[in-house]
Amino acid sequence: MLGEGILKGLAETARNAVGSFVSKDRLTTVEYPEERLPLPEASRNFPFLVYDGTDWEKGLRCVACQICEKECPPKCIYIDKSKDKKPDAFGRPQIYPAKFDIDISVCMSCQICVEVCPFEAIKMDTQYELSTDDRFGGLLLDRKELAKSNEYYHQIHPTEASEVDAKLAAEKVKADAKAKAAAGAAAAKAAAAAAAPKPAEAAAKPVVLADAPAAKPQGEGD
Amino acid sequence: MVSTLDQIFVLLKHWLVGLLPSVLQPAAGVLLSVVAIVCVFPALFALTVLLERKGLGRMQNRLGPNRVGPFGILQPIADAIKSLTKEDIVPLRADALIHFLAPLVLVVAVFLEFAVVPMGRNMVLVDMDASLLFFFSIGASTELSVFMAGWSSRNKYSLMGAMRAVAQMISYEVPLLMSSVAVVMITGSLSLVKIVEAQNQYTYGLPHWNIFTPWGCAGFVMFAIAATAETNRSPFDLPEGESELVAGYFTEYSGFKFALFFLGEYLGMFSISGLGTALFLGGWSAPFSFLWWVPSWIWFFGKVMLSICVLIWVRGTLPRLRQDQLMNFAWKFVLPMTLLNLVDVALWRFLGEGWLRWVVCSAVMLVAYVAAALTGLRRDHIGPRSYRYAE
Amino acid sequence: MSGSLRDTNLEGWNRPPVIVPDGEGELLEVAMGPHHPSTHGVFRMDLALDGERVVRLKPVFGYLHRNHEQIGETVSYLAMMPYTDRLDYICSLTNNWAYALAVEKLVGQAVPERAEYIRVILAELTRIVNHASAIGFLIQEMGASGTPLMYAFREREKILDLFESLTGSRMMCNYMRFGGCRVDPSAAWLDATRKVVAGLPQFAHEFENLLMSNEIVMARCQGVGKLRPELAINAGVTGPMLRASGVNYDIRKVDHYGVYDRFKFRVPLGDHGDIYDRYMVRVLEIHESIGILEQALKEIPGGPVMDPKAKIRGFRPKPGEAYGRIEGPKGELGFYLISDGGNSPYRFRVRPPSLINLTVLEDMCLGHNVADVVLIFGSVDIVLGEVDR
Amino acid sequence: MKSVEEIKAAIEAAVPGAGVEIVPNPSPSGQHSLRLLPSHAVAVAYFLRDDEDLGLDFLSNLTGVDHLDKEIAEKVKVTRQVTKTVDGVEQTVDEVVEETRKHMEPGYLETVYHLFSMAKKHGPVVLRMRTVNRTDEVELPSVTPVWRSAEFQEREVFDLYGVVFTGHPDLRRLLMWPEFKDHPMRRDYKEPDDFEYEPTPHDTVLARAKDHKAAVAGQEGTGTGL
Repeated sequence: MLGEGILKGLAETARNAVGSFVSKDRLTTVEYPEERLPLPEASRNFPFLVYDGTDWEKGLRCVACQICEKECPPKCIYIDKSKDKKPDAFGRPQIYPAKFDIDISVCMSCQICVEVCPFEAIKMDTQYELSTDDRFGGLLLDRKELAKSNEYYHQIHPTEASEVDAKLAAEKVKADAKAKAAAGAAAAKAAAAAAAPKPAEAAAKPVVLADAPAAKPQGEGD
Repeated sequence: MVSTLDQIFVLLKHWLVGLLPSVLQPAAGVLLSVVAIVCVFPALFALTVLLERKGLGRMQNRLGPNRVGPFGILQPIADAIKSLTKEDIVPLRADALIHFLAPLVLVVAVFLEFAVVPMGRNMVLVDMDASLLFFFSIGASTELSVFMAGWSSRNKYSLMGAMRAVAQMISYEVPLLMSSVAVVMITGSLSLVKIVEAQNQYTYGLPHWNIFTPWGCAGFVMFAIAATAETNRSPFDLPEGESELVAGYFTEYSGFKFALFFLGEYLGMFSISGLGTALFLGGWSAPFSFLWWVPSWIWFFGKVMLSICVLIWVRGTLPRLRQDQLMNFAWKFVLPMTLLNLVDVALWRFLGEGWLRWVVCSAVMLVAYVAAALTGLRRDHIGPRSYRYAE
Repeated sequence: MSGSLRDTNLEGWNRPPVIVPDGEGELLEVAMGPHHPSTHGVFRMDLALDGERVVRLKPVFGYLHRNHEQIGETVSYLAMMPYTDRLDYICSLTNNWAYALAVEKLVGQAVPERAEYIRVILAELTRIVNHASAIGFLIQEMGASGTPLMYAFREREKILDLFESLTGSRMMCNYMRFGGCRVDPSAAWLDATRKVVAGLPQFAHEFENLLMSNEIVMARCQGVGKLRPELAINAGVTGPMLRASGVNYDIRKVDHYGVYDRFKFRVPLGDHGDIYDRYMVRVLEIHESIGILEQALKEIPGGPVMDPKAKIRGFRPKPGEAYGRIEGPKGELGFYLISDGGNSPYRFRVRPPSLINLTVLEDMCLGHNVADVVLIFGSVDIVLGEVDR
Repeated sequence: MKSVEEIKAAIEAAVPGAGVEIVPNPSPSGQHSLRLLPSHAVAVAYFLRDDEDLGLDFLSNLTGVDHLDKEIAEKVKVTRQVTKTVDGVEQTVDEVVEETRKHMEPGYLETVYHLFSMAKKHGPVVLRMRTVNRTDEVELPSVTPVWRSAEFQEREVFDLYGVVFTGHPDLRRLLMWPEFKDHPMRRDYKEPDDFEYEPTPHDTVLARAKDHKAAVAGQEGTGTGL
């Protein structure tokens, strides 16, 4: 019958108009600045660099292996390797990024950098209110702006962060055991040779071991 | 007290005019009414735009404008400021004079229509004998402005929009007129004041509105369809169909001129709702006799706003027709139905008082409607379909 | 219809007919787009009109061209995955899947069962999102001031919330990997999905109430923009548009990729090939997708989501080539990859359903009104990100 | 679904002199392809479309591939006459020497077609065609008269690779604008550096931007001088 479908449609809109006053389901507006949706834990926006401890410069996990720079699809990461080594949060001397810039005006939030990072050094942030009136400099974040503490990481992605911490701890235990074994072997060797081992050598050896995984994937990623 | 409240605007006007010397009194009286109309209806326009945006929002499960002022009630003011301060762009090759005149022609014509619409007891600017005729002749001149706008813009979309608008408005003017003629036949007068007064009677507390008769009901539906088309409202908003013609005939208008077009369109909606109210909904008369004490102008504006709400509701639901379907609908369905309605009115008068005329008149219209609808759909092979599936 | 239709007979029925305008008047040439309200982005149609009747229509592309395929040849295989999100930005997950499938074919990578189920779930959710918004946009173009679109988007929000809580992003999901999926959905996520899916039939019912029997929709859509099945096949039209013309070809059924052969679902077919059929086929496909989702959510097995042998870093396939395709919501989405053993593909090609479905746009539009052109174009359901690449 | 060899035999039976060649594909996908001679391609295409058994009515994907001129170094065994002193006697002896010879293998543009059958629901059959070189002899026959779906895809290949399809009804650029000169998907394509300059720490971008600015400034200088 002519008009029946039109009336049905009118009834539907009327139901929705009335429903919008009663049911939350039919009023989906979120009044943004006053009201915010809770972000799911997996939510991601732009990357940041994780540091351990309190001093961001010292605690950066990044060892400037440049894998993320190579894998980044839009090529928005710029890294300069340091010439020297500095002790990291655990006191092991590491190469560190002398420059680590991310141009978040280019970044497409894909988290490929997070996936390829072998050191759990780069993670995705959930900050989204980043607008700035400085078009050129404002969206180019340097390593100071990128560095966020591990506590912050725990705050935004608790499950993932604890997994990462457990993994790192396991790795550390392994590395320590290896270092200990190496040191023990060295000490035994030294004892056998009855020569006093130089303390610097003993310290340097485990570092080489710890560096090994850094060198390997880098070669692979080329 | 009740009658004072009812006549408050009339008394106010008389008191104000009485302050002036008697030579100036006639002119001042007219001027005062004009000022009232020019102030009240744009204010109503602002309110309606807000209502429309809010209402559409609610129908679409969102809030609508709510940022300017509490609940967004100052939104129209913000819109007005915006349109006033926007750059007025005239296309380089446009006919600048006509481009400038077009919105003015529209707004002036639409304001003139209000002169004859009775907005309450004794509240009509000019109570002329042929006020219905006046209304339609003035209303026809809005086509001119639409075509001026479309032609002078030198834009293909504007031109196509204007062509559509003119074709549509001319086509729907005929059924609009025909459905009004039915009322004239019953009342025997072209004066809107007389038409309203004829409906202001009650039997068992129920009013004698024209819509409560078979011919009046059918006539009102036809009138509503034609009026919607006449004011270019959805689902007949082809002239400005934004998905096809960008903005139709006012594509090249910006700033205040655009606002004037917008204003003209909404005022046209008010005036035609006012006319429909006067013709079919009893104008300013109360719906039940025991509500006689409510001021007449409240009833009038209430009914106008109610019909506006229905228009908004329809706009939020229906997609628009195509040009040829629109014309077919006008000439092949609405016009024959209005003509039949005239026969129906004649029958109504001829059969005299009694239940027989109710049955006969209703049956005539219903049968005609069903037959026309079914044959129309069958002719175009339109209808629900069933679908097959492959495993 | 006035004016005469004549076939130029360039290889028989294979070319659009030429319409000879009647009367003496000049043709009105209108460039519809690139900034026109209903061209879904920056698309242009050069129309020649006789009155309001279309006598010629030439689509003009390239306003969103960014040489996607060349980007694919310069970045690594993995780094291309987020770029595929941006092809058809409404259905990023199916794009992910098509690309992952092509690469998996190239290297012979197996995918764990659980990952296949997750892929099916996400792809069907994407299909619902796409079809609902496509219908919404279609009716919007018909002039319904956005009400159906808003209802579609209301439901889409719920699905996008699911995507966000699983993949981290609402639209640019970047979720599938070669040999599985990136993260394992938790039981809570699956429960949430079950809840959303349980609410979908009601939405579909409401949506149909609003539109399906509406006389204006029927009058506007039925008998407009007809596409003959022979032409549809010959012109490589795929997806709902092909099935609306009555051709039973659904790659989910033909290729049995993923685990689609484990689910019971039917393929709706139209008989007229007009706008209404295209619209209705989409509506019916929403129902079928809901059915698939219910089955997949019931049967989803445990296990890993990523093949442990799959490589993330330093992914270098052996020389060779592969063409992988899936039934995307818009049609056959294919990726053609040639590897020369290097870090990035030697040739990276996207087979865009949106672009190829537009081949027949002129054939469908000739002789109709401008208003119909907008509708026919809307019923093709394209996304410019994929057309122009 | 017939194997590639069977299809090759069928084509050769139907179109004499078609000269079909099987191009093996070492990837696990196992999608081997058939290389056609451009001169017989349209006839073969009609055969593939209309053949009862094959019924490849659906050309899904058509694309181009660019193969650059390659310098091929191959080791060739050469017999040479060498004068040698053997046992104090000077003799002329034939000696086999391995020698690397370098020669330029001319590059070519290749088109790849993926055919499926909607009626029989099988596929893909992959076809390939090559141009003679990359510069002047880049004509290939158009298959648009056979499969309409080639219409835009051939235009795209023409636009991005520069393959000229003879017999295409409307061969224009598809994605780039008509005045554009180069073919951007070719592997030796150099991006123009007339992009909007923005300060970024990416040195190569900066350097190119600077060069471009200098070049533009130089041109403008000469322009005003004239």
